[in-house]
Amino acid sequence: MHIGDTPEEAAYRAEARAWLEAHATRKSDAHPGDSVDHTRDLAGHVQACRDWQRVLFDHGWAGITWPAQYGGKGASAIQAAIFNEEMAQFDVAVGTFAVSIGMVGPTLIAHGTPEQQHKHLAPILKGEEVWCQLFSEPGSGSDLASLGTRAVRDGDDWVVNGQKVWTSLGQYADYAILLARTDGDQPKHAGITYFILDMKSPGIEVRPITQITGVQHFNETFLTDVRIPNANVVGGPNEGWKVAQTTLANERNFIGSGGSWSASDLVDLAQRRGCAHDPHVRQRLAEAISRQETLKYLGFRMRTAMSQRRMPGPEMLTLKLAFANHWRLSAETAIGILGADAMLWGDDAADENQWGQHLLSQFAIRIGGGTDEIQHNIIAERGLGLPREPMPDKDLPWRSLNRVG
Amino acid sequence: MHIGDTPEEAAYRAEARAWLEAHATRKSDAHPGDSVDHTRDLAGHVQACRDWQRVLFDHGWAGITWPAQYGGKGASAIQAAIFNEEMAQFDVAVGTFAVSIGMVGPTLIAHGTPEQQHKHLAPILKGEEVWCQLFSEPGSGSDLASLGTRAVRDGDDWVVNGQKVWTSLGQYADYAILLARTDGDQPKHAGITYFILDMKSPGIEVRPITQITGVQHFNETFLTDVRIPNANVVGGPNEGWKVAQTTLANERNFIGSGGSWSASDLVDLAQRRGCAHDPHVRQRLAEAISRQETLKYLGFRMRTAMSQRRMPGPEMLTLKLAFANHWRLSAETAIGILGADAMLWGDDAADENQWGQHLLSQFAIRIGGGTDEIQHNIIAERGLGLPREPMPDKDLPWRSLNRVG
Amino acid sequence: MNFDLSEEQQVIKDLALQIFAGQATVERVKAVEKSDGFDREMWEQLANSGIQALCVPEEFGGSGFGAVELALALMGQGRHVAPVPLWLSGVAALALADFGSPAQQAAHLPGIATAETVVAIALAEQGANDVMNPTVIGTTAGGRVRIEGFKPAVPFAQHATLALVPVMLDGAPQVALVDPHAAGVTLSPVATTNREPQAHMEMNLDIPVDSILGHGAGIDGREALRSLYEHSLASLAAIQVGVAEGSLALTASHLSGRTQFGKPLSAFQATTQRAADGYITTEAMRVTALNAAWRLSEGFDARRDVAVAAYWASEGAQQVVTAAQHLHGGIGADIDYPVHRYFLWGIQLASVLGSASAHLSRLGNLIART
Amino acid sequence: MNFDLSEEQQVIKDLALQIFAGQATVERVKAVEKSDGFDREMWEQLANSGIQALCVPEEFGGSGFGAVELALALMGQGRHVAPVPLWLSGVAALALADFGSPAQQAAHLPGIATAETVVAIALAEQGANDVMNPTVIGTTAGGRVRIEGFKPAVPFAQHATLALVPVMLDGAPQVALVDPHAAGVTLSPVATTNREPQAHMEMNLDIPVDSILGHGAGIDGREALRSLYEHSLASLAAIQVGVAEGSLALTASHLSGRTQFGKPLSAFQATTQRAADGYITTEAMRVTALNAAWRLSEGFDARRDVAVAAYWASEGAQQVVTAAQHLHGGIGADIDYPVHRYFLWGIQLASVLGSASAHLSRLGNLIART
Repeated sequence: MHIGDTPEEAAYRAEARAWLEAHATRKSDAHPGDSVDHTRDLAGHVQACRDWQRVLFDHGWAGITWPAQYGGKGASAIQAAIFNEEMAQFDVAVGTFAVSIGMVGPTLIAHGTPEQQHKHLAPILKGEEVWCQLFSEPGSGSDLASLGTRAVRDGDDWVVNGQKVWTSLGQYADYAILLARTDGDQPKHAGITYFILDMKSPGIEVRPITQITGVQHFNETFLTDVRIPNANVVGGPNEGWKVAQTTLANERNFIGSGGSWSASDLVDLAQRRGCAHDPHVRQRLAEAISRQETLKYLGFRMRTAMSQRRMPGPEMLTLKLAFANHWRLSAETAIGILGADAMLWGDDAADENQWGQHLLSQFAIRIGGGTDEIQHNIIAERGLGLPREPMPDKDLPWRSLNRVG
Repeated sequence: MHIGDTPEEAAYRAEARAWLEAHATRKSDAHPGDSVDHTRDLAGHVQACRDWQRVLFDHGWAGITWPAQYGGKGASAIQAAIFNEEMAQFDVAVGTFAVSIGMVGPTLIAHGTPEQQHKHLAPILKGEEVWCQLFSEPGSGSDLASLGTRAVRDGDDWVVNGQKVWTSLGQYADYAILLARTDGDQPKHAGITYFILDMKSPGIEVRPITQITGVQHFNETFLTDVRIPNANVVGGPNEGWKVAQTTLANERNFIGSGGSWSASDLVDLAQRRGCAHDPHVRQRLAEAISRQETLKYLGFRMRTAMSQRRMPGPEMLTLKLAFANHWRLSAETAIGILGADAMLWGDDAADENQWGQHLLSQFAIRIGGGTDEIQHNIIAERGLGLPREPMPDKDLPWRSLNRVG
Repeated sequence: MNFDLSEEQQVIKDLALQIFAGQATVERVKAVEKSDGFDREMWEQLANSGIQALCVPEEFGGSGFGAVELALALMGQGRHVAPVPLWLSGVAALALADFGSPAQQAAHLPGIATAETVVAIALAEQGANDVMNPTVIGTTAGGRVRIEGFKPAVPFAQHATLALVPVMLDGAPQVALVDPHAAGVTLSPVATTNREPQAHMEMNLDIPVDSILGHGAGIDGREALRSLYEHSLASLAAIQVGVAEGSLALTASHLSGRTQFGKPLSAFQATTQRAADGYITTEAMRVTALNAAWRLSEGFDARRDVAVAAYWASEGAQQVVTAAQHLHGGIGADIDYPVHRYFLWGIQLASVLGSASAHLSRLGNLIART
Repeated sequence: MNFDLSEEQQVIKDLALQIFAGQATVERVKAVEKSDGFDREMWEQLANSGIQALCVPEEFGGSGFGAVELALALMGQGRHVAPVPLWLSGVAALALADFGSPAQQAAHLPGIATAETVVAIALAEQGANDVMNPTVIGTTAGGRVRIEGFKPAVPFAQHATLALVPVMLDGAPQVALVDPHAAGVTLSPVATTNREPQAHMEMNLDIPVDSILGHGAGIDGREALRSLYEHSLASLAAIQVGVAEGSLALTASHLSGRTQFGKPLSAFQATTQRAADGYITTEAMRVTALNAAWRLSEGFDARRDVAVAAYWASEGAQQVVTAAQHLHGGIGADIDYPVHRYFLWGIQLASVLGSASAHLSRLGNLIART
């Protein structure tokens, strides 16, 4: 047990910091966050992310944990975390590659064909390919495996029809990972195939959804007779559920370790608002610090496991829930500190409306990668050894299920 | 809408208060509560309750809401509440008749035969009959209808065999209300009969349970070939479930409107301990006051409905849950105020250990009359109109159920 | 002791609910949000049924009702998140009726009753938000009062023809009646969380001394301000009851209608227990809000009652609308679906009301004093 | 950065857990509760495996481990609610090793290592419970120290042969080493919530000046007391992790085993979601307790880390054991069933630790200073 940088890790951190100082601007009051704000200029933000990813690649900081054979650095999860901790202090744009690097890459490395890996992994690291995820459907929700988008084999192609929703950045994506039903006579988990989809294919329509936050980060995606070459199947026909698990586990870990804002922002807010000495506010700040420290050590434990190439166990599932909880409570604390000013929105709101955005973002965090409730169920099962909740429909043919469109 | 005493109610309150002043001692530092403490001398407490009930009866204050034909005063739920509010300020013993007056009486009035009513109602009001409730079984819990104690018809009698648990004051009771299975081929709710049981009958063994509070308020009751005359069936053979609903609704209302201690006791504790000006303690006290005010007005609303002879609707179910919640949080606040002194127990504890007892009593309150979880389900169904939770075993013959215990 | 509504109260409640249910359709509310945030057509409909006139005394064309009846109407508004400045009219009517000079009553109450007068009340202060110690300064000089100061985020200020502004007049709190469009008042409309029209009010103007509420009528300015504040809190608490109710109704229908894992969502206790918690909280909000309104309407000391109601309205509503929003899953985030509006209203009203913690502190001070 | 236990740490953890699991059977614990509350047979078994010697330096017959290894052993104790004064021995060993004079080390550490010495630490104060400002007064006079004062509810005082008592010595905090059975010490055994043996300690005695911890060794008495306090909090936090774990394990087995409405209780999400919440809280307790112990063992400033761990240990454990007790339904109230013991331990240890609110306040002060 060693909770802190070893000498080697400290050296790596210093190296990362020095490189960042040379290639980016440290955050400051003048540069509080992403220089291109994704809530105001999403297209500009996406381009900025592509540019920065290229810089990372060119200087050997892309794909830190990916094996060298795929263009990565073959380093540990701890080294990646160190680099990300340092990078979080700089004004650079990164969010766009969450799906590409955080989910698609690990999935292709684990399940892709050599051709798929060759074609996509390097371009992803270079910032050339933005990916989106076509998993959720209007009727599926937490019950992802009930999805109904169909893919039918036709010669060397598959022909896809259906509707997806909650497609992050679908309007900017070059490629998508897609789950579709390829055998409706199997139980729902057994008839799904995992595809790589070129988003320039004919028959794809992407319609932005205006979210409660005012941003159009998500989209509905309509697929009409979209053709996908058979070579784009990942992991074999009807084997998609297993492949998707790799993607989803990476999504959860990504969300749980996410968030570039911290409890010290809250302390700062309270100080600026002159209420850091109010005993009730102080107590909320102390709670925020307590939660954040917990996230930090839960994160350390997860990265320890990943560095040992152990799969994060049930105790790791707590991280995402604890993170979502911290997010919600901290946003509520901020709203309380802002008082009547919390009524303001957009340009009129304090601190570029970051607190209002935080408050509203809680819902996406609490849903993405599996809802709070689903996470609780998994914890009950894997952490406490309770029997798995009986799911009456899990062995029935998908075709016979009573679904809602 | 009139939230407070009308002139008539104020007069009734004054009359009650004057009578109480003449017949009982007002609580004070010298007489903090029940003069015979049920946690120390349960037998003495039961006798004190019998004596006080007789005094109430002799002076026309027993059975305030019961119809006059049954020896009651035919008055409203509001008048009863006014009397109880006033009585709570006096050092008198009352708890023992909770089952007899609060649950058995209303059930016999609604479902009993004239003979049953004649035999029991007046003696109950006079303090001559202490009753206990033989409903729960070790294997039944929240699923009360799964009970397995059998009653078999034999001539003019029924012969009962089985085991009951959580029998309040079973060791002091003269009579019991008993639920037993009389037809195992019916679905579980349909084969139950509701009996009056003379606790002096041969074959009854009552074994006290030492509770976490250190008190032996509850018992296990073993029934071996106990004979009950058929005349003691309430509401007809196999009709017991419906009858029991009357008993249970009264139990819930009783618990929800119960509790003779108030948030002002907490304020008093904080003042005595010199921490009433600690802002964090102050905040907890204010929360306690807020919860208590809520209970007060929820109670007013319930009594308004009862005075109009309306059955308390779904909004009334909230009262018991809110009460249990208030009980728990207030006890935790007290423990926090006591600090290290909260470690002490029994005679060594502060304030005659009332705070420790409160803390531990929460569990009985949260179970009695239906667990928190069951109450939530009922609220979801009746208050929010959500469909009833599917219960796969509800139409199966009781005999075929996979039971435990 | 009677917690039931009177027949008259039941009629008012039903009538208001019926108008809001009919007028505040999702489509209408959405359209109003995109324009100026004030549904004047609905405002007309309400006026036709006498809703704005509820609390105006009969001699000025109203019905002479009080805080309870206003609260019942506002619960209906909250239930349908209807974008009209009803609580402002109602509270202003009560303030003028209770504290206004005869001239002020004659000048303003008839317009409130007909709904031609649209009212703003400038309660919020920057920073500590201590309503009873206004930061707007009034100085009397020669029959006129100089008003100087800033009020942030005044609801409906840009639409109002009358603003009630707490001022510290020569060192003592008073309420000034200000024309928000007079020279010397600068209104800067601001965007708000729930799209309610609000404007910052910068004031630097002279008003006649008889524009101070109750001028010449021998009233206690501090009491007038306290009453204005307490009626405002009780009214906002009533709207919150409706908001919580409405968000739960949408949630119940979502949980019943959506199937997951072969069962409706309502078959998963994780969802239903949470919704039931919301119901319990809403009932706590309801009984405490009604009690506060009743105490105010009877003229009793209602400080404790208002603080309790405001605490529940702030803390409780946030809990309920947050749970409702979460239980809607992804669809809650889509602004084409109405539940987000309840979330935004619940959060916004909690900010107008003041934090739960602040109300507990006030209550704690009241406890310590007794 | 490595959160994994070392091989040695894993061995210690497994060994301790094995002894507690074998010795602290429900029957044994029940029997000990009915006698004097101290399981001396288990104490012997632990000594045979060197558990009390863990933190004693090697030259005094121990293994020279630190706070992390002690915490791992204590988690095992909490897991089985074993009635032995292990944390007191462990913390005293660390205090003597870090701050004791050579003579004090030689006098006390070998006995701690063999478990013949039973230790009491008199942390609690009446009222505000500000450990760093002891109310017991020490006055130096001619090579002796007069100790006067009262310590409530000192754990295991009646069984102890050595008591560590925080004193305000001539105006500065110090730790005194006192024989709890010396003339001038009056022990009044008291009943406690979790049946742990405790006694009030009334002191009015002279001790030699070299019974002040670190006498002549040039230590800072305030730092010695702070270290004693922080190690105590970290140790109690570790026991709480075990208590929470144990209560959840019983709960999981109850939920899996008991059938209601034709299904095991675990098929009702209302129960499983609650239990899962307990698991999450327990993991928060675990990582913060381990971190606090690690920071202490490295000699780093651990004020913030200990406050965070103590907050979780107090607040979190109460939540977990309360949920566990409730989820057991009626059976939880029956003292023949073991779950109530976890509830009582959880509550009791939270009181020893100090309230969650107090730890947040300390943390708040640390934040304000940075």
